[in-house]
Amino acid sequence: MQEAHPLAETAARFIWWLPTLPLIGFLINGALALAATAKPGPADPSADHGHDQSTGPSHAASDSHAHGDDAHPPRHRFARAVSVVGPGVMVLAFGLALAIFAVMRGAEMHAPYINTLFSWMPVGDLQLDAALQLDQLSMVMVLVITGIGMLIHLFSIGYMQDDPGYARFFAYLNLFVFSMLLLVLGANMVVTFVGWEGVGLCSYLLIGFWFTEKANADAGKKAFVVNRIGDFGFMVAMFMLFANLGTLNYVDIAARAGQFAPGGALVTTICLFMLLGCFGKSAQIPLYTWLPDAMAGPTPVSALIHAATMVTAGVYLVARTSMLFSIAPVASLTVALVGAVTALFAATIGLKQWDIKKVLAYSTVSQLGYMFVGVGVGAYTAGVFHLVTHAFFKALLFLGSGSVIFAMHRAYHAIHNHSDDAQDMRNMGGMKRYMPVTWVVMWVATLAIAGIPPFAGFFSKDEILGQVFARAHGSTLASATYLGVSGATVLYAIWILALAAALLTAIYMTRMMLYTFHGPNRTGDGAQSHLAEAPWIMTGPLVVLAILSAFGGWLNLPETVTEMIPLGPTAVLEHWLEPVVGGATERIAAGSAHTAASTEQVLLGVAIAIAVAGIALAWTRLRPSSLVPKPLAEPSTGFQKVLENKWYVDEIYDVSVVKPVYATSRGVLWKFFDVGVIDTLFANGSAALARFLGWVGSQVQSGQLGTYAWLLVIGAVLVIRAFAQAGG
Amino acid sequence: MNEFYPLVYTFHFYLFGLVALAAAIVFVTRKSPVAAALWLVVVMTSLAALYVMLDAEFVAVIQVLVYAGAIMVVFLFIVMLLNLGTLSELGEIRGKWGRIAAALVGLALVAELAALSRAAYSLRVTVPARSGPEAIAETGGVIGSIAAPMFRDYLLAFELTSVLLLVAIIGSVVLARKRSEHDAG
Amino acid sequence: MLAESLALSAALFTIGVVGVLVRRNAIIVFMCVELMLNAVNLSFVALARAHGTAGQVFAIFVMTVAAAEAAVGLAIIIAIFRHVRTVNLKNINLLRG
Amino acid sequence: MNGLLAAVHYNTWILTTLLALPLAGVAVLALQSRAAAGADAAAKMEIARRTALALFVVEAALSVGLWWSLDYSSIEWQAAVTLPWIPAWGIHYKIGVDGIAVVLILLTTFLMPLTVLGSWTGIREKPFAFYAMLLLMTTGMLGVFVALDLALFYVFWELMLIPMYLIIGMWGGSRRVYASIKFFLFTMLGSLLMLVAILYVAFKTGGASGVPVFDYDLLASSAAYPAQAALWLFGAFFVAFAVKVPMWPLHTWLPDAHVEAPTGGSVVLASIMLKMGTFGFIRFALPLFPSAASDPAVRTVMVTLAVIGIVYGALVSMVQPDFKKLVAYSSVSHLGFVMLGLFAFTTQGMQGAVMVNLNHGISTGALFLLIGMLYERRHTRLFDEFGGIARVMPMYAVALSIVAFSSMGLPGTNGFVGEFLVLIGAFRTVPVATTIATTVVIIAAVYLLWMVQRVIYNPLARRENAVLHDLNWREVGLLVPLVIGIFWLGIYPAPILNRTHAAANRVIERVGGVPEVNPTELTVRQ
Repeated sequence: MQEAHPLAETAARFIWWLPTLPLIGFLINGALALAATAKPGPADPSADHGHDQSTGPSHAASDSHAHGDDAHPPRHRFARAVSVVGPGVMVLAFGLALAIFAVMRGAEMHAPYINTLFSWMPVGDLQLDAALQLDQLSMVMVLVITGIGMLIHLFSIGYMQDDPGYARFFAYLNLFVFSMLLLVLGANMVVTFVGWEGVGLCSYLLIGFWFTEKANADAGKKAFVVNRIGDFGFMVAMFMLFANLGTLNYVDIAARAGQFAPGGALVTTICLFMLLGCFGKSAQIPLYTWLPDAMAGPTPVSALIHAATMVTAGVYLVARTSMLFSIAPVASLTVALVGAVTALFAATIGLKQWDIKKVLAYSTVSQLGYMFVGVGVGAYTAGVFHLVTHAFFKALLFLGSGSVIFAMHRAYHAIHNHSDDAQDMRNMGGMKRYMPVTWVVMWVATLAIAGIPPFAGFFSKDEILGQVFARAHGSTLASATYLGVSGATVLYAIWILALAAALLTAIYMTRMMLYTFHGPNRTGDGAQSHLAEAPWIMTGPLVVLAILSAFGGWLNLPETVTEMIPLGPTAVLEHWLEPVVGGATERIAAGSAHTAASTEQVLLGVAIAIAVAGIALAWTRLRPSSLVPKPLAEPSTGFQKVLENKWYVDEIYDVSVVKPVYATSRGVLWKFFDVGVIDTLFANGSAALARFLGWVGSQVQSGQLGTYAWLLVIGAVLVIRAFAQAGG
Repeated sequence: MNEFYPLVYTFHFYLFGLVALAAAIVFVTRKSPVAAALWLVVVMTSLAALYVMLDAEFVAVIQVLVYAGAIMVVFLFIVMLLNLGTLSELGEIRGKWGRIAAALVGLALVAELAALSRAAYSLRVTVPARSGPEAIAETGGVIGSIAAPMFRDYLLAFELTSVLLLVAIIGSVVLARKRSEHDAG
Repeated sequence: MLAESLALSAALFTIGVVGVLVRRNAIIVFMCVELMLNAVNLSFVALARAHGTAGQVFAIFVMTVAAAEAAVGLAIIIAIFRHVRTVNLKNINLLRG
Repeated sequence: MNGLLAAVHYNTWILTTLLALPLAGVAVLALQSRAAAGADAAAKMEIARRTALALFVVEAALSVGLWWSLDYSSIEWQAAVTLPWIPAWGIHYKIGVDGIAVVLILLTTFLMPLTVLGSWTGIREKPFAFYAMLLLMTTGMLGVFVALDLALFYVFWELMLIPMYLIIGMWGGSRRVYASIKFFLFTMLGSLLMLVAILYVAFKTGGASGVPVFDYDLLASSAAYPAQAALWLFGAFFVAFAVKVPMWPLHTWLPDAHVEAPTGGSVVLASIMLKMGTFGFIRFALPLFPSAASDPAVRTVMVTLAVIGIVYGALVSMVQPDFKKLVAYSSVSHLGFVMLGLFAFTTQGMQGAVMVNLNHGISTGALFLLIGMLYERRHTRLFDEFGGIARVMPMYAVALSIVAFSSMGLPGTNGFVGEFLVLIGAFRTVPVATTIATTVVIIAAVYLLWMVQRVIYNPLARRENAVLHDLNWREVGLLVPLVIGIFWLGIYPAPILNRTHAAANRVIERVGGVPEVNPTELTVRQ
């Protein structure tokens, strides 16, 4: 029996309430959602008809059908209860998370706190428990999930208020939070996997929330399937770990990771399979295509799932299994390289998107790439830091865009315009006049993501860039060989890619702000007068997030900065995460000295310069006044067209993978092999043969006694012959 | 063949045997059913004589009574009844190839039967031949020697035979009954 | 005389068989079958000398069965003849299913 | 509970009672059918289905005690009974169960009442005969699970075949004759070969005594055939069981049989009857011929066929335009997992295989019931005819989604536990094949999500679909136990796993596998 964990008798023992609270919310809201669909009475078909109207396919083009067709569709029957339960459980969970956090800060904690609930799969030497694990890393994630989740739940009260699926929406959202908490709190890979797939499920359900539109259902399905490609990798990684280490508990994996030869093929293979999972969930090349499509879901979903939490699960997992990645340099370099390429690639697409949410989606893909660069080069703290700040400002950006879309839609709705796209920036412009709060907070987020000091994004992004540079100068990564190229070269390439991505980020974000909020309004004369700021329940969370985006950087101020300007304590997050990822970071850094202070200052300067340059470039070169509304826009040509069509990646996948698999399954396997070969040739063929033999036999049965006699006699002769032979 | 048979016995045995064989060949080649039936009667009678010579007097008597008498009379009766006495169609006997094939099959059969008979003959002499009045008296007389196994060892078969005969009687009556117009067909 | 008896039996039996094969008159075919039965009876009786009187018992059983068979068979022939007005087997194929 | 069961000598009579009760039910239905000869069709249906339901509920209630009354850690047969049947031929009425059998028995008794409820309104013609067939089949199926005498086993094996043949042939769809004969021929082909093999082993083991030996334990303990003979014998059993599994390429009877069978028939066929094949491997083919089963070449063939079945079934499933056919092909894929788990020869693989069996029984049974509900409303099963149904049938949509996610192995549902255990167990011994099999998690998502989408999502374009009624209480009531089962087995499968552990290990030890690998002994392979 181990000695009691310092957290054993504290509030941390209620940790299982964290996921349980949203689960309860899900059950209640789910029950309410189903109860609401129960028909008022069998003799009242009109009530049913009215219900249908509100989700009719006629207005399922986009977010817009959050708000009914008719003048004012009745609110959800249980709207009040749902509004209390849905966000209420999140408030409670956040409160509990804060309480546990407070306990943890006070406790001296070196080993994770494991809370075993029950034995899940006890099979021989595989003894899987349903167990939760609390350590500093999961605590950070829990705070982000419950905190931002709570804000987004509150925002949704306003955003989804007129939707007939109000209760269903909150049920799914609660279920998502439950899964996400399970993901980050799992004490073994399988519990994590439950959450991992659970968030995928919720993502699927929420993307396809307005399911009567085929495009939405398709997008949900695509998200789930692409995620499953990643899950395949995750599963194989688990199998390999179990086959070789005999355990799937993180604690035991960490203890036995020493059995692997550092840099060996086995651990590298395991890490690469795990990476496949991370790339799927976190939308990295080659599995990123689902995320832009996922914007079909309601905007709060995009903010919570497809920006702040779920898509960062891959980053979390790499940090969680840093004990493996840190001894597999090739895998780590793959993480970083794919992250850097994705960051740049997605940023180029972001440059030419017109749908405001699509811009943000590609931006998310790009920023996730950044995080992977961070965890890839062994700067796990930096990666997680960027994860946190990104959660702040990207959630803010999405909610802000949601606020804009909400306004646009209301305006269109007021004049019964159902043909124009409420998400297309060409239909916006000059929104700052109508939505000042949204405008301000969106700029805060834009500056944060672009990397302008002192906003949050600047510190986290700079941290990653600095670490890449430092690793190139001395680490196990730099001394490794990656596909015949020296690790240091690869790291420099990553650094340059990341810098280029930073430049593009500043450009496309400024472009988005310019087209949306500045210049003349292009919404149309009638709708223009109906544009208005969102209600306080929506702007409130925006403001909170704006504050976090502005000051989130204080979580982990770099030494270089605090030396120059005493802003506050240095590297809080790094110290906090030290017990979890410190060892792994050390192993990769291999004890090499920090970069010289002067170099760091130069790097800092470069980063700022690039961000400013990007904004300036966009500000001076782009002319929002020259834009025309979408219907009048000329089709783009050349390279712009390639970007606008996202490098045709979807089309390439479709032609190279989807169609061939489908055609082979249908044409070869089913129609040819199953129906043709097995059935026709073997099954029916043998039946036909039997029938033929039967026909031959029946010809003998002529009914002619003489024939029978002949056969009888010949048979008798033969039988006697056989007997004679046998007898003598 | 170690047994000794008097010449007169052997002579008669061969005589009746050859008669039976010849009559059988004649029987099978007759076109007229009436002639065939009469030649068959000759075969059967010859066989009855052989039975006597083979110490089966009772069987011989039955042979004459039942076979040559009753059964063949029934055959002739049917021929008369159906008025087939003069019927002699050209296609009534199979063609050349049919006959050749039948001959071949017959040859094969007779060869096999001969082989089997030889085999059976070699198994012989487990029980000494019991001929002569003494032997017969010993086993309870001509009838008794048959009656004993028939009513002891083969009682069940005997009883079943009686049932069979009953069924045959009923069956033949039913089959040969002239149907009324209504249930014809 | 056993060998001769068996040889004769075999010959008569074969004649009966060939008769069944070549003749098409139902009644003659029938008589051929009777001949075959008689041939078998001869074997029974001849072997009875060597193996005990059970063979004679069988011969009697055979006759009984032959009698029954003749009765039923001829009745069938009558029935068929009424139906198709012939006893030529070539024209009778009532067994055809 | 245990005390009560012991007090009534539960273990001594329960198995025989479970076998006899359905037979008695057949007699009851026969009498009722006579008594109700003059009644109209509706009244007949009412009498028949109520009787059947009552009988199956009693059967299920009786069987529940098996959960507690047995000693699952023992490797002895539980609740065993041995009586002479045809002693001259060495045939006995010998029955008994182990953990694996009990789990499948409970699955059977649990699903049969639901099957009756699922056929509640669908079977209007000859209701007495239909339910009598179900009862008869139940005896056959339970008999297969409990028989410990090969002759007895064969009798039960055939007993379950004929009612199913009649159910498809009499209450099936338009091509029912073709489907039923195909079903019959495929399964008959296999079982006749098995009969030959059974007779061979019986007489071979009986040896000089001249009395054949059909006793399972004697055969298993004395099984020593020449290597060549063992391969042939295993092959004969293999064909019989592989047809039932069904293993690729002997699977083509399944889609036809399913499409033509009535709902109740499909449920029983998929949920229970397909388990016979894999159960046969566990109970008979592996322990009786361990040398052949563990032959590397045989194993390679088995694992290859299993993996082909897994991938092939999923891919073909993906392109089906018919709801039922899709589910039928997905069964080929799922049962492939079972075979993979069995031939992994690890405890996780074996117990995972049992779990997949169970899960497939629940999930696919539920899917067929759901298909039946839709079919009764729309009289079609083509995906093109549906779409957007979630709007008018939200309860149905919820149920279909849950079942579909269970079928694709979403963690938290039963499907995951089985699939995961099979794969993690199989990876230890056949890593490459397992990796290929794992790709099916992707394909399964494709075909099941697409299925869900085409039925309940997408625009509600068809007028006929817009007026559909949501599930009624009977339908909800019959789905609820299945949904509970899905989550129970997904979240807390430990009770089942504990019960199948000893039985699984016995089979693995028999074939020379490695049931327990001590982690500390594992050396890292580089």
